[in-house]
Amino acid sequence: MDRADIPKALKSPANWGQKYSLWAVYFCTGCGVIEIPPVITSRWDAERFGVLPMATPRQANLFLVTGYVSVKTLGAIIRTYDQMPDPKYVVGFGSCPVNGGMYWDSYNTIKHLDKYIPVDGWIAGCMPRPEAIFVAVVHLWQMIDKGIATGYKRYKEDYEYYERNQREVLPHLAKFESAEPTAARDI
Amino acid sequence: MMVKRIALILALPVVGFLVAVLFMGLSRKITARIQRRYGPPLYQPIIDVVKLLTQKENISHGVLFDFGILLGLAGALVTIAFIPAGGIHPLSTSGDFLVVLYLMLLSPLGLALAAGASENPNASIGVSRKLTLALGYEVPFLLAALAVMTRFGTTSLVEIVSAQQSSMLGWGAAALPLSALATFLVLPAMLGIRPFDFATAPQEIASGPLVELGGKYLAFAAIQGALHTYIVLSLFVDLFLGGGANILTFLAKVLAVFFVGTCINAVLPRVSVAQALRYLWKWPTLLALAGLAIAAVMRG
Amino acid sequence: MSEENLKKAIERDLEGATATVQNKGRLVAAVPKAGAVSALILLKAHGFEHLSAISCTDWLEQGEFELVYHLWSYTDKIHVMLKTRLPREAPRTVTASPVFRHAQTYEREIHEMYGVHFEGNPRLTPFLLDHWQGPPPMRRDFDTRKYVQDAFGSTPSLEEE
Amino acid sequence: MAMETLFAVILPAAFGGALLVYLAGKVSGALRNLLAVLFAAAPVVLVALLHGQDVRLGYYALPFLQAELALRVDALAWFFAITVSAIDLLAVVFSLRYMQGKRGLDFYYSCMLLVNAGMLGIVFSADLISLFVCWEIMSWATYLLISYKGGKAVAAGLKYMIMSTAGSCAMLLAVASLYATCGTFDIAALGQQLSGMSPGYRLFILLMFVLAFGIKNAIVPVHVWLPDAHSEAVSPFSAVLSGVLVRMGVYGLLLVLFVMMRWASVLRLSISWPVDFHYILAWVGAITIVVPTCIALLQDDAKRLLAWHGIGQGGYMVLGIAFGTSMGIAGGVFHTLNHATYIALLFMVVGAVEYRTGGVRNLNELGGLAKRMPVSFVGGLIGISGLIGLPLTNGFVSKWLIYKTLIGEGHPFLAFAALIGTWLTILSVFKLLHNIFLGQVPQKYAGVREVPLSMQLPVAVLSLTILALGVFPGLALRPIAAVQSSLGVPAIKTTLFGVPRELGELNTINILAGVALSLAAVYGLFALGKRARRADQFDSYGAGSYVPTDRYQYSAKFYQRAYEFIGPYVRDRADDFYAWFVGKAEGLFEEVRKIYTGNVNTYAAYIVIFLTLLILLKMGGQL
Repeated sequence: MDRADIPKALKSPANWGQKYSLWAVYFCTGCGVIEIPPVITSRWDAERFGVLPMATPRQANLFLVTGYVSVKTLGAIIRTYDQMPDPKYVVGFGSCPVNGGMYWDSYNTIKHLDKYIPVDGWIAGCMPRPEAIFVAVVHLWQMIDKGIATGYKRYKEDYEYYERNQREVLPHLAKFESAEPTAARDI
Repeated sequence: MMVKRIALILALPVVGFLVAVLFMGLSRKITARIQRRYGPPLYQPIIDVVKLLTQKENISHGVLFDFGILLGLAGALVTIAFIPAGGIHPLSTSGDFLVVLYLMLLSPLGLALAAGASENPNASIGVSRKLTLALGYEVPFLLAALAVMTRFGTTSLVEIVSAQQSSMLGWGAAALPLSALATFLVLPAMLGIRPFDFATAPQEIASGPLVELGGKYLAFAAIQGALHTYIVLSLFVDLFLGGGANILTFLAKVLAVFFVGTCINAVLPRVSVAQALRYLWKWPTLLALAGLAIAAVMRG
Repeated sequence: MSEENLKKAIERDLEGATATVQNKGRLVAAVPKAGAVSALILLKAHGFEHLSAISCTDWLEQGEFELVYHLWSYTDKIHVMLKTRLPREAPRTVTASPVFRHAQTYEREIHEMYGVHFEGNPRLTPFLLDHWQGPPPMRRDFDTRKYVQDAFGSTPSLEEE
Repeated sequence: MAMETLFAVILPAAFGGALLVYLAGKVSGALRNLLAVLFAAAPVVLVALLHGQDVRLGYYALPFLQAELALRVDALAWFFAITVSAIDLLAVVFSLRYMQGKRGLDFYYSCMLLVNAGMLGIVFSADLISLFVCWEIMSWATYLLISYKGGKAVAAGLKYMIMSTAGSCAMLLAVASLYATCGTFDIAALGQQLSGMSPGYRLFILLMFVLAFGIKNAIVPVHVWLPDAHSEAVSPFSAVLSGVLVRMGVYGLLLVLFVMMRWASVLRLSISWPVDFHYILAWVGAITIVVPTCIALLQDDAKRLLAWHGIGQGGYMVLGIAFGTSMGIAGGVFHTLNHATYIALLFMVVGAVEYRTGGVRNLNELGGLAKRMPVSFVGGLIGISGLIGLPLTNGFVSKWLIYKTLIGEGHPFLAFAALIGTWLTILSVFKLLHNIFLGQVPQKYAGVREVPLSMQLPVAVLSLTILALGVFPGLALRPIAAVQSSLGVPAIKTTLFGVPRELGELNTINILAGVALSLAAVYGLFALGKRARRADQFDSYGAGSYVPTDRYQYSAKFYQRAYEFIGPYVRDRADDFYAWFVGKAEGLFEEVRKIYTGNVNTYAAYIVIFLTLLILLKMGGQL
């Protein structure tokens, strides 16, 4: 952090804190998770950027969705995302979360991850190398600075849209069993 | 005089807090360097704590959950005020080593209450592992502490420290080599660092008692952990390394012991609860028993 | 036991069975549906104690499913592919789990993916798919694109085509 | 003059009360309850008024032994009397609602008051006869109350009765031999005469009394009756039983070691032994701390766990008294008072949980009751912190005094046994609190509500006393200093907040200020952060899956790894020895029974043989 950052840090410590201490949920969602170990260990060392893998969603504010998302995994992703405290950021790896990628016509993979949970950023490449992941982290910093990494706000504001999509694909989820589709249920 | 004493009383926890935050950053830097990587900047813990405190949403499991976290941190702060650091020992006349031993119970009890109230099996398993480990390392540590008290004939930390000021040979480690070695062998267990960090193991039990802690709760738990490290290290320095004439030599010694502790932590794998108990009750306990026997005979 | 006399043994003992040696260490045997389990018992007796997989192929044009039992013998180093044919409408056959216990899981997967009912298999319950309501998805007459259209809503890349 | 009549009224009121309550029970339940509370409260008020008095009252002159039975109240008697009557009053108040609807309540309440009267009798008796009589009344009333529930309780009561009678016989033997040698029963008079006796005889008397009082105080070799008695007895009586009744043994030890034998003569006993007597007593106390607390760690039944802790804590008192230094005795006696408060509190908390969950005590089934029973939870939390000895609770001050003595006297290994006892207590007692109050509420107990007010009152009163005595130990240490001077031991110098500087560094108000200040500072920082959203017990981390509704978090076999290490070493060998001994004895008596063959002429033959033997013996004498 060079001297230029100090005034910015003093102006809004919350952003400064969020930027340089992104704690990622260590939750292996898809095929891209094989990229995470080299990222966090000696060869590429994500800790330089303040990125640490954390055991539970309660402790994390970054969620890396690595690769395709199957219907069964989407249930766990939604559960984990709900349990993460605000502010939280989601980054999708590769093209599969964007539009289904090469599984575009498969019967059990999700086509648009963005319909179910808000995604702040995408990394191209099937699967992106650690350098690409660090570029994404730096981009996320800039987005946080500009205040446009507001996926969690979108999720809160039009939660009804997200809930309808989630209910459409996973009607049996325990989350929906108790609650009927209310408009603005506080999550 | 009164104002100076109150200032000192307040100064000690603040010094402890700053040293603890420095230690958190230092340990991550040293571990990174040992693993041939750069590691985060030294002030990374400050960034983490600021992020956690300014979180926009905190999740609590009830009043007991909050009270447990508060008691944890408060217990650690109070204990620091009673441990002489270098020349500063404002509250030592109202609490000797026995009081400090029992005050050290407050913060683990607080964390255990919070973990119990968080209604998660991982937390309960973490607490039971932490208490079993505490039973494990308490046997040799108490034997060593009694050896020091018997050898210097007092239970007051200030007198123990002043008795060691004469010279390097006067140190507790020189007078009671076996007890000092036993306590050093048991230090990683008391600090809760690898190879004895199975109580908060992220892989096995999703970081044990910390599983439901997020936002400001996690910040408080992290600070409490760092303060606990400072407490244990300052006790070790006071008992065996002469406690330092002024605050700087004291902190230097604490830093040295911390550095060795972190190196051990960085290279050793995690042991299981049974292995830990088997180790803690074998060599360190034998050494501490021998040290105590010698101290008792020499005093008698 | 070399491939040739194994071929002769199969054709001699199992009625209606034809066996061909494809090359060194690889033998294909075709058996009518009724004789499949007895063929498994015979081969297991001949030292083929490893059933590595049961695969099912969908011959839509001939209106038949083909079950292939892949057996391997550690001593003779031979891979036997035992093939049987089932009708596509309401396919039913006898389970192989009494001979090879772990065949139960293979049959469970084939039941979920193709809809083949294995008589005597205790666990023909949903296996990999999560609360699946649609028809068995691996059957070739299952139109995945239409299913994706209904399940996941509009997919722009499909429209351009 | 008023003090005389006041003192004269206490015992008749207590004994009369027991009878009256039984009769009132025939009339109406409410009247009986009211009278029970009244006759439990009367002694408390009367004893409180007697503070600082030194009255001696001869109440009955024995016609045949020209001895006079007398009662006396001095600092020692007053200290134990106020503890006994206070705890008994709280237990009676607790049992008003706890016992509602159970059968035989007249019998229960009268026995409770009888036990109370018996204990007051022991404490006030000035001579050994009335001491022994009240001791027997207390033992028998306890037997009746232990076996009140029937079934297994009767067996537990029987086991208690056998050991208690053995103790009483030992005491009777000592009293008789004392009368034979010194010619008087009066305790104070015995004090002068006994110091002149030979060491051997004094040792015999000491052993007999220590055995009698040791059985009641459950020191290690003779503790086997206590776990069964406590877990089978009704909760309010368990509180009285383990709180004060068992501590009559400590009162007896104090009486014998300091009043009758005078501490100097106890020290001079060492001539005939390699190691002096009180050192052995100290080691017995140390073993009484460690082994029962280890066994307590393995228990899964809440009341048995507390019972084993009752034995363990008894070791601290014996350890404190065994060295006879002013700080040691102060620690031991103060620990008796502290133990009475927090073990009674914990038994009442477990009773409250039992009352609400329909008699469930198994630690592996309960869970998460803190939200539904907040007062009981806070009482339990303060109780266990007292038992552990956290700073700001009274248990800490008494343990501090005992450790200071042990280290000052140069017995580090004894101090180690006491210290490691604390850590074992922490583990087992946290299991008790965690398995009952923390964690998820099982479906079965979701509907549990807080206990009625009359059961919450004793819990609240005891919790406040623990904290008050913890922060102001001077409140209890001043009467204890008076006790020490009445025992003829140098009294401990004490300030309101601990011990003056020359004795040691303990100032509880500074500790309180430190804790309060840091809690306030930490709460300030906590309040700065955003207010937390409340999550219910199903909104918990389940590795991506939803928490199952039946039971997600429960804890059975809480310290499995520690059990495997400690388990094999701490089987209750004393109990096994007694069981083996009983087995062998039955075999022997079986043989003896064979003499009674059942037909008459064998009996005639026996008489003839016996007579010839007598004659031969007589003639032999003259030959």
